[in-house]
Parts: sequence; C-alpha cells; structure tokens
Amino acid sequence: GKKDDAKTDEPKSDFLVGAVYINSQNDTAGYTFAHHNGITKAMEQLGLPKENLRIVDNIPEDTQQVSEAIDKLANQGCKIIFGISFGYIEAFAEAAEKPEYADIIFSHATGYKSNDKNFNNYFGRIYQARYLAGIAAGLKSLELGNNNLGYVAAWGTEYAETCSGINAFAMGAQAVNPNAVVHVNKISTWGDEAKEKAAAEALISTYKCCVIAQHCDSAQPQLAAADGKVFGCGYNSDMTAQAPSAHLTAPIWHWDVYYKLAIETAMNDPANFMSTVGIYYGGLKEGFVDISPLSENCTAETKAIVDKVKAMMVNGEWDVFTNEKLSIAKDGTITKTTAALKDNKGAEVISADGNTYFTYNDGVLTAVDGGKDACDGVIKGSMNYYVAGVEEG
Amino acid sequence: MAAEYAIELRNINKSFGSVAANKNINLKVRQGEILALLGENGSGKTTLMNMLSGIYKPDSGEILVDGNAVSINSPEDAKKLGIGMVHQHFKLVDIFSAADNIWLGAEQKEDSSAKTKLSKVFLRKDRFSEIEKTAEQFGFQIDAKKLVKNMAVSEKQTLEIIKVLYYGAKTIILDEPTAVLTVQEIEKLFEILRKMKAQGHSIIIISHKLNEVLDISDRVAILRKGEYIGTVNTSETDELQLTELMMGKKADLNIRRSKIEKKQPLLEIRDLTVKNDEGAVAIDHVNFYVRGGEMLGVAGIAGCGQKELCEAMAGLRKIESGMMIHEGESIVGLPPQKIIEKGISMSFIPEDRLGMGLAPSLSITDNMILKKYKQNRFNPFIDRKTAKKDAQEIIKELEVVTPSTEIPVRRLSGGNVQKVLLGREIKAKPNVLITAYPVRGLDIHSSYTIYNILDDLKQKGVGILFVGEDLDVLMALCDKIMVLCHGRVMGVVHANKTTKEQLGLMMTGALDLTAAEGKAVGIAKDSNIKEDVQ
Amino acid sequence: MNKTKAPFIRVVKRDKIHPLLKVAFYLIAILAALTVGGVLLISIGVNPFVLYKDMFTIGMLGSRFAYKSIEGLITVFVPLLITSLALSLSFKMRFWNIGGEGQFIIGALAAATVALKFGDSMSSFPLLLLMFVSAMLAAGVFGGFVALLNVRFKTNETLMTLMLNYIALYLLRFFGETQAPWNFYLSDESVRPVFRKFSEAAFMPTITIGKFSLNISLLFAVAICVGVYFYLKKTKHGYEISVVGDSANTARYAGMNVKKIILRTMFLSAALIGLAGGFYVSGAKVLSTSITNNVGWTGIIVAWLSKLNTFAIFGVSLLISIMQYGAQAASTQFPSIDSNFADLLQGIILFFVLAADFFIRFKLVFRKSAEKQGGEAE
Amino acid sequence: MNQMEVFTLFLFNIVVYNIPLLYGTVGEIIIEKSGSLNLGVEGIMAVGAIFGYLIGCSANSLTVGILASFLCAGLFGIIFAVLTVTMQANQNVTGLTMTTFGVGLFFFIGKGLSGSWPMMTAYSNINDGFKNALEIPLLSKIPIVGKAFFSHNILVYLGIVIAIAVWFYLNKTKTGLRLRAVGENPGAADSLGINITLYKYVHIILGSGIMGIGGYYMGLNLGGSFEGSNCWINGYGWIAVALVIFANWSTAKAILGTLVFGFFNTLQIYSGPLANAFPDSLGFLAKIPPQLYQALPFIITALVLIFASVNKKKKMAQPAALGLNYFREER
Ligand SMILES: Nc1ncnc2c1ncn2[C@@H]1O[C@H](COP(=O)(O)OP(=O)(O)OP(=O)(O)O)[C@@H](O)[C@H]1O
Ligand SMILES: Nc1ncnc2c1ncn2[C@@H]1O[C@H](COP(=O)(O)OP(=O)(O)OP(=O)(O)O)[C@@H](O)[C@H]1O
Ligand SMILES: [Mg+2]
Ligand SMILES: [Mg+2]
Repeated sequence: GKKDDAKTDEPKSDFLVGAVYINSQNDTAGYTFAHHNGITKAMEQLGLPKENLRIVDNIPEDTQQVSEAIDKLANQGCKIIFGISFGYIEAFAEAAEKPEYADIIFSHATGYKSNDKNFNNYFGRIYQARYLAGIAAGLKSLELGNNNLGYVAAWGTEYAETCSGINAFAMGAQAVNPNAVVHVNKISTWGDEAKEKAAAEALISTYKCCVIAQHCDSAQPQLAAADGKVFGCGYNSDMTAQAPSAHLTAPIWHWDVYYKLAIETAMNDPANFMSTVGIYYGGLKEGFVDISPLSENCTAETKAIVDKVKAMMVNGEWDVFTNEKLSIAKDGTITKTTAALKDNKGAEVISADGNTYFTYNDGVLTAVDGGKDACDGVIKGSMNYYVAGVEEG
Repeated sequence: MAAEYAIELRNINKSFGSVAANKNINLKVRQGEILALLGENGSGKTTLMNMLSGIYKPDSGEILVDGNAVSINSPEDAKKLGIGMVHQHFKLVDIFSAADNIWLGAEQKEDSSAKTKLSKVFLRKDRFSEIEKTAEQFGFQIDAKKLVKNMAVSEKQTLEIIKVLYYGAKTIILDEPTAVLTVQEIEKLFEILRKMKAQGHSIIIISHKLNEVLDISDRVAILRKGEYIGTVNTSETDELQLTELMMGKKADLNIRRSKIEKKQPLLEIRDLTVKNDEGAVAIDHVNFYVRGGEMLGVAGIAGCGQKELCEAMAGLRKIESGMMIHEGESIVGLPPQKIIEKGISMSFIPEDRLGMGLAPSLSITDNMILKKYKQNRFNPFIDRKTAKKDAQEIIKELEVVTPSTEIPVRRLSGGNVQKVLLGREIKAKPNVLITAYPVRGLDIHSSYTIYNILDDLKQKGVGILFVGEDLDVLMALCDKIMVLCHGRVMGVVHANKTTKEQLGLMMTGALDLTAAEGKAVGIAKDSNIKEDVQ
Repeated sequence: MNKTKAPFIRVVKRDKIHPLLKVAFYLIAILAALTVGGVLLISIGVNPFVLYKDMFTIGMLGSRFAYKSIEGLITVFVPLLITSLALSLSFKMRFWNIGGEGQFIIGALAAATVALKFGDSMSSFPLLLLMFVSAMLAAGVFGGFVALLNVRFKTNETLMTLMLNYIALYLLRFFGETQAPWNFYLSDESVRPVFRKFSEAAFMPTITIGKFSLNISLLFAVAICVGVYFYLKKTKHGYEISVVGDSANTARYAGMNVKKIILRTMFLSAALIGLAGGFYVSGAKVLSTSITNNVGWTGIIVAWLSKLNTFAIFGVSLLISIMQYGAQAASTQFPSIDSNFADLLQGIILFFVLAADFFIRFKLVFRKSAEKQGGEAE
Repeated sequence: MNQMEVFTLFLFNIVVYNIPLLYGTVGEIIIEKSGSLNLGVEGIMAVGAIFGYLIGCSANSLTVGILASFLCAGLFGIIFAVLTVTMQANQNVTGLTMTTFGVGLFFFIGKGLSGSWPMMTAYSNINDGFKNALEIPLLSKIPIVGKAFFSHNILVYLGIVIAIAVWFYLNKTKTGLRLRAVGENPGAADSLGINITLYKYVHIILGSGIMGIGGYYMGLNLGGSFEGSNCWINGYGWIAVALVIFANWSTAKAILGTLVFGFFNTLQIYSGPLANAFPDSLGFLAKIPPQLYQALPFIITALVLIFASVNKKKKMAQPAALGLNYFREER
C-alpha cells in the first residue's frame, strides 16, 4: 500500500538499474561496497531514486546462480544490469544473447567478453594508482632505511589483475628507492580475513617489511601493519580510518565515473550504448582510478612527487608498462630512461624499443601480437610475471 | 507407628495410545512382606511398577506411600519416597565400573558414616573400596572396578540390587529378576530377599515361574489384561489356581512329549571347535547329532558355550575346526543365508531378548519377512501381504497382545516380543530347529503353548535342538539331553532315564559320561557321514 | 513425609493427530515465524507484506518473464530434491553421510570431465548418458570409499564425509585455479583462470512449452523420487536398509551381508547426489567452485525435517526451494535486505516449524485438567 | 633472515590463530558428552563473537567481553536445548538451523552497525588487553618454545585452562560422572534420579558459552572489523565439530588436535617464509599448490582418523546415546 502511494505521489523516472554482487550490498568496505557506492552515487547524480536500484547479492561465481540472478533482475524490469565479478562472465555473455533480453544492456566488470549490441565490459587502470602508492611506500622505505616492502595478495601471477598491480607497485617504489624489494605473500583466496592478517604479520616479522601493501578485500593487512608499528597501503577505500597510525594511501576506484556514463547512456540512448560506452578502460585521466589522499604519515615532499607523477599519467605523458622507466630523486627531479623491462628472472618482457610485449605461455616467454597496442591486453589479461625486485614468499 | 500398607494403589489407569495397559488397578503392599505380581505377558505388570518408580505417570488414580497420598513425577521422587526398582531391562551404564554405577545416584547423607568419606565433588580412588565394603554389609561380593560391559547377567543383577539398597530403598520392586539367572543364582537371590524382608523391607517381585512365586512370596497379586483380579495368600494357593486366575480359565499343566519313530540324523556335528568373542575356546571338540522327529535338549550352566554353538550352526560364527553335516552335506563356511535356505532355523533368545533376531523399530509384519525375504531371488520386491497374514496368524495362535500388526515390536511387552520371534521361526517350516531359551520371560500359558508347538513340530519330523535352563522342563519335554560344561560335552542321556542330580553333576563337570563309554561319542550308527569323508 | 505436587504441565505423547490439525499447527508455526520476521523487517524499514508476497510468489507477480521464475525455481529444486532423497537412503540405514557437498562436487566434476574431453567428438545423447553415468560412478566411489573404511575398520563416517567435503572442494578449486598445459578444465579464451564452457552437446536438454522451457532434469528428479519411494518401501534392498539401520546384529542373523548392504546403499546414496551434481553442471553448462549452493547441507535439513519420508521430502524440498528462491527474488527491491537476512528468516521459520512438530507429536496436560480427567473417571 | 625466528613465528602463529578451534571443540565435547550432537557450532560461535564484542566494547573491558560472549552464546544455546531436549526436535536439523540463524544474526547486527561502530583500536582496554602478550615467567625465556608457546594473549591461556579444567571435570568429578552417564544411557541415569533435562540444559549452555568465547577471540583477532564479507568464524565451527572426533571426545587431546590441525592450517601462510629461510630442506614448500595447503588440514585429519581406526582396536569414546533424544516414556 504505502509504497504504491509513494510511487504515484511524485512522478519519478521508472528506469531500473540491476546489479549482481559477489558480496553483501550492506558491506561497508571492500570490493562490493566500492561498486555499490559507485552505482548509488551515479544514480544520485542522474536523479534516479534509490529504489530504482535492484540488487541480487552474495552471488558466487556460478553461472547457473548468476543466470538466475539476472532473470530476477530482468523480471523486475531492469534495463541495465551490472555484474561486478569476473566469474559472472559466462552468464552475462549468455544472457546478452537471449532474444527476450535484447532490450536490456549487460555490463560486466573485469571481463573480456562483449558483443556489438548490448554487452560490454569495463575495467580500469588501477595499476597507475598502485604505481603512485608504490612511490609513497618507496619514499617511506628510504626514510626508514629499510628496503623491504611487503605485499599481501589474494592471488599472484595467476591473475593479471593482481600481477600487474604488484609489478606497478614495485616499479613505483623502485623509482624512488632502486633497492626496494617487494615480498609477496599470496593467500590464494579472495575471502579469508584471518589469513590476510596472518600473511601481513608474516611479512612484517620474517622480512622486517616496513610497508605492507595489499591486493585483497579487507583492512586486515593494515591493522596488522598498525600492530606491527609499520606502514601500509590499503586498497579499495581510504583505510586511514581503520589504521590511522599506519596507513599511507590506498589505490581506489571511482566506479561512479563509469556507472554514471553507462546508466546515462542506457537511459537516454540505449541503441548506441556500444558505440558510446563500448569497452571501457579508464584510468587516472578519466578520474576512474586514483589514490586516496595521502595521510599524515606521508611527508609533504611525498605528496609533491606523487602529484607530479600523477600529472604525467593524466596528461598521457608517460605510463607504467612501457619501455620508459622513471627515476625520481628525493628532491623531486624525475629522470626518464629508456630500457627494456625485465622480469625477476632477468628475461625481457617489454623490449627496449617498447614495441614488443611478452608473456609466458606454458613456461615459455612468447611475444604478444599487436606490438604497442598489445599493452592494455597484457595488463588486463595476460601479464604473468613479476618484475625485477619482486620476490614471492 | 507406620501405616499398615507400605504402598497402596487406588484406581490406577494408564494407556498408551489405544492400548489400555492398566485399568482401574487397586493394589496394596503390606509393610515387610514379599508380594508376587503375577500376570500373563502384556497384562501390565511392568507398566504398573514403572508408575511406582516414576518412569510413567498414571493417567488417573492415586498412589499412597505409608498411608500418605503422593505424586511420583520422576524416579527422583520415587527414590526420595524409598522406592527402588530393578528393571526388566537393566539400567546400567555399560562403560562404567560397578562402583561408578552405584556412585552415580548416591546422595550425600549426613548420617551414614561410610558414605561421608567419599568426597562430595570429586571422584576419589577410595570409592571402589567404599562400595565394596558397603556391598559386603548387605551380604554381597562384587568387584567394584569391573566394567558393566564385562559382567555376566547375574553380576549385573546383583549390582542392580545393591544399587537399590545403597540408596536406602524401603520398598523394592524386582521386575522378572530370575528370568536370566541360573538355579543356584536364584537360590542366592531369594535368600537375600528373605533377609531384606526380615529387615523390614517390602518387596514386590514379578516372575513367570510359579514355583518361585510359591517359594518366595507371602501373597500373590494377579493382573489379567490390564485389570486387577485379586490377591491371594501364598500359603492358601497352588500353581493350578494361580494359572486359572491369570488366564481366567482352567489350565493343563502337563508337558506333552510324544513318542515317534526315529528318523535318520538330519544334522551331525563332528569334532566342532569354536571360539568366543574374546578368542578363547568356547566349544571344544564337540560331537552330536540331531535326528528328525527327536528333540535333543542341551543343559548347562549359563555361558558354557551355548550361544557360540548356536551361532556356529547358524553360520554366524567362524568355525575353528570340525564338521557340520546337514543331510550329508557340509554346511561349514556357508553364509547364514544358505543355511537358512537349507531349512535350518535358529532362534536364540538372548538375555536382553531384543538383541538378536528382531529389528525393534520395524513392525511385526516387517519382522516376519526377516529370514525369508530373499526367497524367490528373481523378484526384487518384498512380499508384505503374506507377511501380514503370517503376522496375523501368529498373533492369533500365540495370543500376542498387540493392537495391530503394524506396531513396532519395541512397543510390545517383553513376553510378546518373544512370541513374535518364535512364531516366525516356526512359520519358516524348518527341518532342523535350533532354539535357545524360547520361554525366557514367557508366562506359564505361553510357555506351554510353545512346548506344544515344539512337540507338534517334532511329530512332523522336524529335528529340534532345545537349549534350555529349567531342568524340569528339559526332562519332561526332550527325548535326550546333552550336557555341556565349559564347552565340552559331558554326555548325552535319555531324558526319561536320568535324574536332576545326575544332570547337575554333569553340568558342574563332576560326572563325565563320555569317558565311561570308551568309544567315539556322539556318532550315530546310521551316520550320513562316510568314513572316507573324514 | 515427602509430598510432591504433580508438575503444572506434563508432556504426553499423542496417539494420533487429525491431519487437518497437523496442517494447522504447521501453518500457525509459519505464521508465527513470519510475524517475528515481520517485526524485524519493520525495524529495518521494510514492509513485510510486500516482501512476503513477492517471496511466496517467487517474484512472478507483474513480471514479464514470470516463466523464468519457474525455470529458476526448478534449477534450485531439482538438486535439492535429489540430494535429500539420496541422503534419506543412507540416513535410513543410520549411516551419517554428511558428505553431500563433496559428493555433489565430485559428480559435477566427473560430468564436466566427460563433457570437456568428449564434448566435441560425441553426439548429445550418448555424451549426456556418459556424463551422468560417470557422475554417478565417481561420486558413488567417493562415497563408497567412506563406507568401505567404515565396514573394514569402523572408521567414523561422519568425520570422513565432512573432511571429504573440503577435500573435494579444494580439488575442484585446484582445477579451477591452476593454469597449466594439462588443465583442460580451464578456458583457453581467458588468460585468467576460468572454467571452460561445455560444448552444446553437453547441455541439459529442455522441453519448450511456449516461452517456458522445462529442464528435463525435473522429470528425472520426479522419477527418482518415485523410484526411491518404491526402493525403500517395496524392494528387498529397501527392506535390508531398514533392518541394518535398526539393528546390524539382527541383519547379520537374518543372513544379510551387512557390509555389502552398507557399501551398496552408500554407493547409491552418493551416486544419486553425484547425479544431481551432473544434472546441475549440465544445466549450468560450466563448472564453478560454488557449484553446490550448499545443497549438501540443506539436504540434511530437508531429509530430517521430512522424517525420511519420501513424499514429505518432495514437499519440504519444494517449500525450501521456494523460500530460498523467493527470498532472493523478493529482496532485490529492498536495499536493506541482503541474502544474509534471508538466512536469518529461514532460520526463524525452521525453528518455529521444529516447535510445531513438537505439538504435533506431543500434547501438554495441565495439572488442573489432569485432575479433572481423573475425577471424571471415578 | 634468521631461520629460528621464522620457525618460532610459525609455531607462535599456529597457537594464536587456531586456539579458537579449541574453544569450539571443548564446547562441543561438553555438549556431546551430554548426549546431544550439536551441528550449530559455527552459528553459536558467531553469536558469541558479535555480542561479546559489542558488549565488551561498550564496557571497554576485555573481561566483560569474555563474560558477555560466554553468556550470549550460552543464551543462544538455550534455543538448541529447548528444541531438542524439551521439544524432542531432531538434533541435526536444529543444529544446522542454529548455524544458518546464528550466522544470519551475525550479519544482521554486524552489518547494521558497521558504519557507526569504531574499530577495536578505539577501545584501549580491549585492544591492549588482547594484544599485550602475557609472558609466563621462566618458561617464556626458553628459546623458540618460550616465544612460541608461553608468550601469548590471555585468551590463549584461558582456552587451554578451560580445556584442562573440563577434562578434569568430566573425568574426575561426580557431576562429570553423572554427565557422562546422561550421554551414555539416559534411561539409566534417569532411573537414578539424575535430572536429565537439567543436565542437558546446563551443559548445552555451558558448552555453547565456551564456544562463544572462541568466537569472541576470532573477532578480536580480526580487530573487530565488521567490514569483511565473511563471518568472523569463517568455517572454523565445522572444523571444531570434526576435531571432537579427532580428539576422541577428550578435551585434553583436543589441545593436541588443535595444534596438529593448526600446523597445517598455518603452513600455507608460512610456506614462503619457511622455504626462503630453509631453502635446502624446506624449499619444496614453495612449490606445493595453494589448494593442497588449504586441503591439507582436512586430508591429515582424515588420514589420522583412518590410521587410528586401522591400527588400534581401541573403541571410540563416542557417547552411546549421542544424537538420540530422551523421552522417559518411550520404550
Ligand atoms: N511405552 C509404551 N508405549 C506403548 N505401549 C506400551 C508401552 N509400555 C507398555 N506398553 C503396552 O502396554 C501393555 C502392557 O505392557 P507391560 O510391559 O506392562 O506388560 P507386562 O505385564 O510387563 O508383560 P511381560 O510379562 O511380557 O513383561 C502391552 O500391550 C504393551 O505393548
Ligand atoms: N543325539 C545324540 N548325540 C550325541 N550322542 C548321542 C546321541 N544320542 C545318543 N548318543 C550317545 O550314544 C550312546 C548310545 O546310546 P543309546 O544307544 O542309548 O542311544 P540311542 O537312542 O540308541 O541312539 P540313537 O538315537 O543314535 O539310536 C549314548 O550313550 C550317547 O552317549
Ligand atoms: Mg514386563
Ligand atoms: Mg536486497
């Protein structure tokens, strides 16, 4: 009764947005939270009421269950449906092909599939933000005179996403502290907070790491860093609140940037969704990724350097995975050198001329087709090596 | 001055669903008397006593203890009122020692010096010796450290009685305490009961054995089909009258033994050796045979290998050495199923009655099919129609007290459970029937029914091995009696040519008739076993 | 003298209960549970009526794809039904198979192995047949292994099946997360590890009725339900199961090969669960590490709540499926309700149903009325 | 890198991260000894965790937190007691429902508060009380072992003390004897006037309470963060159920069982450090697939169980009436 009254009282847009979440919509941190936040923010900006967001949450990466979730959202009348987890890929690809869903747009985060009518994927250059975080961490390590950095990773080289993040962080740190070593402790699961904490503790106590960075959902590594009286770089949200004494900065997403674009297009011009939005891969430039404001644990010089490098990336002057390497002196002078990028086994993974990208294929280093243009594909999908200075274990 | 009656029951009613187990019962127990409670199986004796001990709650009626109306809501209440009961099925914790089983329910009493030594909170080592000491005061010898699971039945029984006494029961109820005891053990028990009576205890004892009832009790109260019939003074009654009161009609108390022509041996056992669960030799080079149309009784003190012998013949126990030949064919090593198919039927009524042979939670009908469900191998389905008919017939023929054929046997009274079991074995039309303790816990009437059924089977040419404990019955019913002592045959005698004394001597091993004859014992002249087989 | 009063309330076993009264008790329980849930819902600002309406109509009302709700419900219902039925087989034998999760996984994994290995070289029917047979065999052996340990060494089956649940899960994850040349479970398209989709021949066939497409696994599930009923009630095997469950000693005495029966039944139980896994994965067209959707656990609840009665299992698993599917469908529109709240609600309902069960089996006798009864009898 | 240090830390972590299992196991043993099979450990631990944490924080006292987790989990256990003991409901269903409900409740409250509730670090007494290691005089000075086993937070010691105390209680006291009788043969115990219902209620509550402390411990370990997407207990309740059998219903053996399980549970995180510290002898640790590490505790538990049943003809100490409801009038 009440609800219907409300509906008739004030005319609202009846455009419904659907979302399939991997965790709870009531999460207050982490991956699902970041997306949820992004969608709601975007809808607010577009003047869509909250009720127009329909959610099915806690859906594991199981094609059948995701399909059911999509059906439920379609049932509700959603016109665009977002899927935020990589493993939803098959269900989204299938749903997009169903004739009855032809008027629904399917948008899948982190994936690689799409079609030319109503199915795209979206992701961001979070490695750029990680590079910046690496700079902050590297400067901290110089300050402390300790070259050991720790990195708690849900996964390692299996996932290009984690792998490129670790590499970017390490390269950022090495730009200011060439002797920095990044120790990676991989826990091989996305959801085990106790392990995330224990892994951070192991890094702190066995390698005496002075900064703990992370690619996992919870703030546990930052809490461990605070307990261990060291520093840390969070992920996904500004974790200064959780670990004020430890946190430096965190690579974060501004998912709303994409969601606003996607929803707006779906609402106003759905027929041209693929030509307008298409496959989305935003970075610092688009404001899609960023780092959280540097905390008080960082010096003013750090901020200056980070801002400078950030500007370079925003301008398109320079990017991380290229044949150009930055060396940043303490006073903030930046030197660019051109050289091949080598992995931690000493093999060239980006040629010195910057035109050939490599990945390991069944253990053999293989050139990726496409020359320079292969860069994004490698970062998003096939990077499976650590750069020099990264140590697993 | 205490009231005249220790216990008074007035208008007690109790039903279980549609079964009225007790109807308007009035029963009085005097101070310091032994009252026997008599009644057919399922007449409601256990139910009535369970209401005194707080297990059940009467639907209506009044209970007076020492003249005061009381409400017994739990065993705890009963205990406080000085009522103790030894249950038909023992209530002991198997993995505990004797002492701990007693100690479990012991209250701390200020007045008893022996008990205050035992700590209130902790289990102390001296609890064993304390319990042994107290037991001695009551006139019992027990090994306080022995675990219940390692005890013989009589030991368990003793333990139950000590328990009741230890808690200071004034009124003691014993539900069929003698059903599983040997003659000697029964004697000992009765002595104790008399002593307790002298000390002022009131005792209610349930038993189906009339001679015992006449021996021990002062008065006998009789129940029939849940109703109270009356109480008579033991000195003024006899077996016949009691049976009549119980059954409500005249009864014939003679055991029939028909004489028929001998047939070839059906089952021949040669040099059989079998071990028990602990790995000790239980049956030691035993020879005997069972002829068609003949009933061979087996006498022996409890635990002399009877169980192992029966199990071996049914294929349930591994044979160490020896032969078992059924109609010329060896059955050694055959699975139980094959042995059943050959027409050898075994019914063993274990001490706890439900242990073997019946599935307690299944209905009577389903229990009927247990041993023959495999017949007609090509039909994957179970035939419940015939089974139901069988069940109905058995209920009728053996007068099983039950509301329907679909009741789980667990719900039946002890005696009726057994009738179901035996009825089924007979229905299987065996050619050799091995039956052990078939009347354990059965009322007189049912026992005689069973005897007659066995005799009928014999007349039809069935060979019967009857393992029994009551020598009078063995001598009256069987043609020959084989006596076992510690797993060895002490001899086979003709039932009409022996005496109880002779059997008694053989049972204790004092008399060995096998040695006297100096020839291969237990081998039939017309054996089916060719010597070259050996 | 010691005088105790009769307790105010006494619990007495009921003999019989009118079926209508029984239904009434369950309804009251569910209503009470919904009321408690309703209070919680109001406390977080959700209109319970709207939520409940959508929940019990599994979100079909006013939807243009209502038939999809039925399709979805079936995909939840079928595995739950088969798993609960299968569990009831072993529970009837008092064999505590809590390994439904693991057996489901192994079944799905076996079916997927066949689908991925032979999917391109075989036609649909023989391929599906092979998939399901191997799902049953693999899961059957997986469960039978526990039974074997149990009959040989008396190894505790509860713990073994529990451990095997985890072991199966990590085995599945190993295949799903390890990139290696041998790993044909993974898709070649994706560099990031993701399970490979089956080829079309391995898809579960559907019967199309208008827009609605009926997953034929439902027909099999119903057939299995009827089959299990006959198996338990009418066949010798079923009879053996109940005897062994009641008393293994008696079974031995009756000439039953108890070890064989335990092995056979556990094999069958696990094989059926494996089949459910095979059905599921063939319907989903691809493996996943969350493939069980907790069906091994929910199945235990269903089997016991139904008191191992085959037809009750059908009803209860349908109800639970509706609840689970419906709760999710209904909660899409309420931002404050996530799937955890649905669990909370399901817990409350189950608690109340369990309590109702008590009033169905027992009745309470109050002191006053008992005395009155006694008085009348006089 | 100092080899011994890595090794010590490894041992230390085994204890710190797995003692919550001990609470769960000991609690379950108490309940099972009373004849009730409670599959709701996970849910009960979750309820103990969340309420213990919230109440403890409100009072800013670790002691209050411990008591509150004990009491709240105990109170929650009453649901199990009422349903299975008084109402004769099936224990499996009730236990599983306790888990569903308990974890649901955890999220309901936790997520409801997560925005407004500060982290544990904001509650100085709790934070310090939990994080400051209590060093046992003398023992903590022993190399390796001292740091690994005798320099822990208070809840580690409490867990071990409880396990030993419960062992003593079950085996050496009169009430313990009666409790065991209730679990073995309630009919016998009842006939002796032991109040079965009371015993079952008390011990279900007691056992649940102990589980609750374990849950609280896990919450503290995570810094009281509600932000994760998993429940704080994250499956440990189930492992506790398994450890009961592993420990053969002995709370003393449960300590050992917890450490054995913990060893393999911790190995994954330490495989890298250990392999790096001891490249010659333990280098292989780094090559083992992570899923095997995750499965290892379960594989080992299963293997130990098989070996135990193959080798020893020893009887399992499982209470004879475990899982069976007792109704006096039932034959
Ligand atoms: N708990 C119970 N539930 C259902 N029926 C019962 C129960 N206890 C007894 N009965 C029924 O009540 C009747 C009386 O049983 P009871 O055990 O009192 O007989 P009894 O006289 O002791 O017989 P027996 O000499 O064989 O031991 C029987 O029909 C029995 O089936
Ligand atoms: N069923 C039997 N089993 C074992 N030994 C027996 C059996 N019957 C008789 N005997 C033994 O054989 C001896 C011969 O006894 P006797 O001739 O009196 O018996 P019988 O009745 O002729 O025997 P049968 O039944 O074989 O003709 C007996 O003293 C007894 O030891
Ligand atoms: Mg009786
Ligand atoms: Mg919702």
